[in-house]
Amino acid sequence: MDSVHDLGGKQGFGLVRFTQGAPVFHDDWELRANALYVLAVRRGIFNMDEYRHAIERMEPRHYLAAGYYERSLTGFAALCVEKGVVTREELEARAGGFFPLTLPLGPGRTNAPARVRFQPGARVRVKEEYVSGHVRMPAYIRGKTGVVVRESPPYPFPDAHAHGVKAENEPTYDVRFRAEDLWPNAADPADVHAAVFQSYLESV
Amino acid sequence: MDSVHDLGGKQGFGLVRFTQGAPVFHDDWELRANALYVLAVRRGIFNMDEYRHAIERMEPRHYLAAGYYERSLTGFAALCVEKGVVTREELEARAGGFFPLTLPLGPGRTNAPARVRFQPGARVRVKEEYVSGHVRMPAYIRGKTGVVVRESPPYPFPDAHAHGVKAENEPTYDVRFRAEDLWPNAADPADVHAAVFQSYLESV
Amino acid sequence: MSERHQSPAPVKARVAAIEQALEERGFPVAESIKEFTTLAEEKWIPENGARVVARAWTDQAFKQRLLENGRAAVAELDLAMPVHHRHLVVLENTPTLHNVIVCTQCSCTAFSIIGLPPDWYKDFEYRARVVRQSRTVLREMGLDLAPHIDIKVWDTTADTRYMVLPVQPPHTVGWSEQELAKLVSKESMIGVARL
Amino acid sequence: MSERHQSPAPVKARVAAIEQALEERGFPVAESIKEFTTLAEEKWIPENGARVVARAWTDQAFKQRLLENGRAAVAELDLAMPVHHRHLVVLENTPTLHNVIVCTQCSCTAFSIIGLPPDWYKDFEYRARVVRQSRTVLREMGLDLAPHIDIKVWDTTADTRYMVLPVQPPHTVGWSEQELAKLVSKESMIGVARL
Repeated sequence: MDSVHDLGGKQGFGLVRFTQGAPVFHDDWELRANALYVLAVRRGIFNMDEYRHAIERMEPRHYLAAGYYERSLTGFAALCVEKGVVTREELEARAGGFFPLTLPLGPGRTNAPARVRFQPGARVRVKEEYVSGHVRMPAYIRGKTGVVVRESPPYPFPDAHAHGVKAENEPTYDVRFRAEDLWPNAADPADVHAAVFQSYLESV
Repeated sequence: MDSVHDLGGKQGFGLVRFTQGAPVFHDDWELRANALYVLAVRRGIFNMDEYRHAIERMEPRHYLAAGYYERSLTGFAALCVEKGVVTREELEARAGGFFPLTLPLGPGRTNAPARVRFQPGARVRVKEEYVSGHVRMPAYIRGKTGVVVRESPPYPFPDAHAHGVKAENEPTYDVRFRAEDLWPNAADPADVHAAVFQSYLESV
Repeated sequence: MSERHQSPAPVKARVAAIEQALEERGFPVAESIKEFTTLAEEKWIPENGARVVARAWTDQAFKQRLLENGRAAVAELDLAMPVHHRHLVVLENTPTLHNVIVCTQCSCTAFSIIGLPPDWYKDFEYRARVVRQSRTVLREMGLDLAPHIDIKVWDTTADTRYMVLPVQPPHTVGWSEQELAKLVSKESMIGVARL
Repeated sequence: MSERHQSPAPVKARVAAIEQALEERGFPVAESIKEFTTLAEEKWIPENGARVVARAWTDQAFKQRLLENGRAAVAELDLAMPVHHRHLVVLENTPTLHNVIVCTQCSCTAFSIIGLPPDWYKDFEYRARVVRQSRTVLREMGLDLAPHIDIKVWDTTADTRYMVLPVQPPHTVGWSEQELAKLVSKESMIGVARL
């Protein structure tokens, strides 16, 4: 979905607040929230694609206001409610107030019916597709052309897997783009590599 | 700039909180903030393009967290500081705390050197341009093809006018796009009309 | 992360701070607020646009002039627009066409004609969604357009301004201009309602 | 507008709420938190990746295996990756090439090898900017790359994981694997530092 989570190449952000040896957690609740979602994944309550998409479905203002672990907590709690493990009412009663969750899940889609096997060196285009559900194609490569570097082991197709739709495994390709093609005259020259699912690609 | 302000077509937002006869202002400070920026524009402290761009330069988290009038206040105050009318220190001393302003102004650009005069009915493409400064081309029409409906009176080129760069007046074209072309398979069918500056357009 | 951000001073304190700073430098702050209040409450009101619509419904020649050059036509009714609004495009609804206005990048409107924009018009939901999901959003807002009615969305991406000319309700044919003007809401001139 | 939004319950109260709800349904919450704490603090640590790097610096054959199949090679050092990380791609820096890792859509990393991601890696600034302004962002972060060094940015858009293999500092040639491993920081394996 074309939402605020898809940050690659977005402008208006300031300096990275970088420190050497920066902490992973700032508070005990962050570690606990992380542990809880890991528990839920292990128990098979949801898979990683459902989890990522649940975070993407957060209300955009909340997504941007929340830190990483609050986003994790929100996606995790939303899925627990959607999967019938708990109710929102119970969570809000226990929390003593509003427990923001996410916008509802929409329909997913299956792997592309016809997919091309690419060889290293092949020029490929990322299809000009607008996917309203989960998609792992960052918007900055949509419609752009790159070169296949190698093929990775197959993964479940996330656009299906995040939506409870039957997901076939398919390869991802390491595709090399030029930053100057992605953002002409408005990027530092560099190679940008993305792992692109086969369903997102077409031959040039 | 490709920042969060450019909302057209973004997904993840919920229902419009619509009421009949909805208020324009919810509090006296909103009206006062609006009056102050109007005063500043009248006094020539800044122009409307500088004002719009100042709001776009707000830190993205602040932009999304703030309501309309807080965004207006922030852009207006940032320009008053940048133009040397007041200092941030004075504002913070008077406000008794942090007064968030905006990211610094970057370079602008001039009108396109070669521009085409289009006639109604002409098919035109919005150039695939990535403009890091102010631009009034919403990202959803970038690279897209539409049909010229009519020519409007000339306006100062905003990409220059917002940056203190010499801005020639140029026509804007009422360009008709199909929502199905802008977001294939992921939009309600409709005509979408935008007013597009001549510098942003090329012949098909 | 948000916890590493500083909390701003209350917004009222920030407004007061810049008010005082400008006042101290000799800007006519109090007068400007008073003047703006009058404009906002008494001048930039949807009753202006309603008069325009009622005139267009009852005077074919005016309607033609309005559709050709909105800015000049509204001046006939002593209605002014700010200098930077150089063009007013009037969008005529028909039984098979519906127009709706938005400003996706900020919240521009022909405020001196149709009134200052209501809160929802300035909200992210409306700005983000109505260009891409026009029929769905209008339905959610209470306007369920029949499938044979086409939609045109107008994004205010320059200083050209728009207003929608609604379809006159058939039962009001023959009413006076004054009576007709009372029917016309701000919502109908933005295009999120039909009359 | 924000003033029309409800304020959430404090985040700690929300974490406690779902903890209690799961506990009451028989989920092993306390054990899971304890186990995760051990993993986070003792197992998923950059010392793992540092051992991999030191081995690669001192053992050409291992380095070749590592570059060919990272997941299999790190297993030789008894390092495991989660099942869904099906591929570890090791990115070799050279005197004229610098690699840097990001996840623009969430914050994926090879956390069992290079350690859990630090705060700035998960922040919007890094996610948004490093793909588009790589050299500028690295310079702001203290890594001012000479113009002859090319940059490759790796966006973690699938469950393939990446780690950077830094250039061995010339003065450390001949050091023991243990000594070398102490040089290797998490930052250097993400690619925001050179050693």
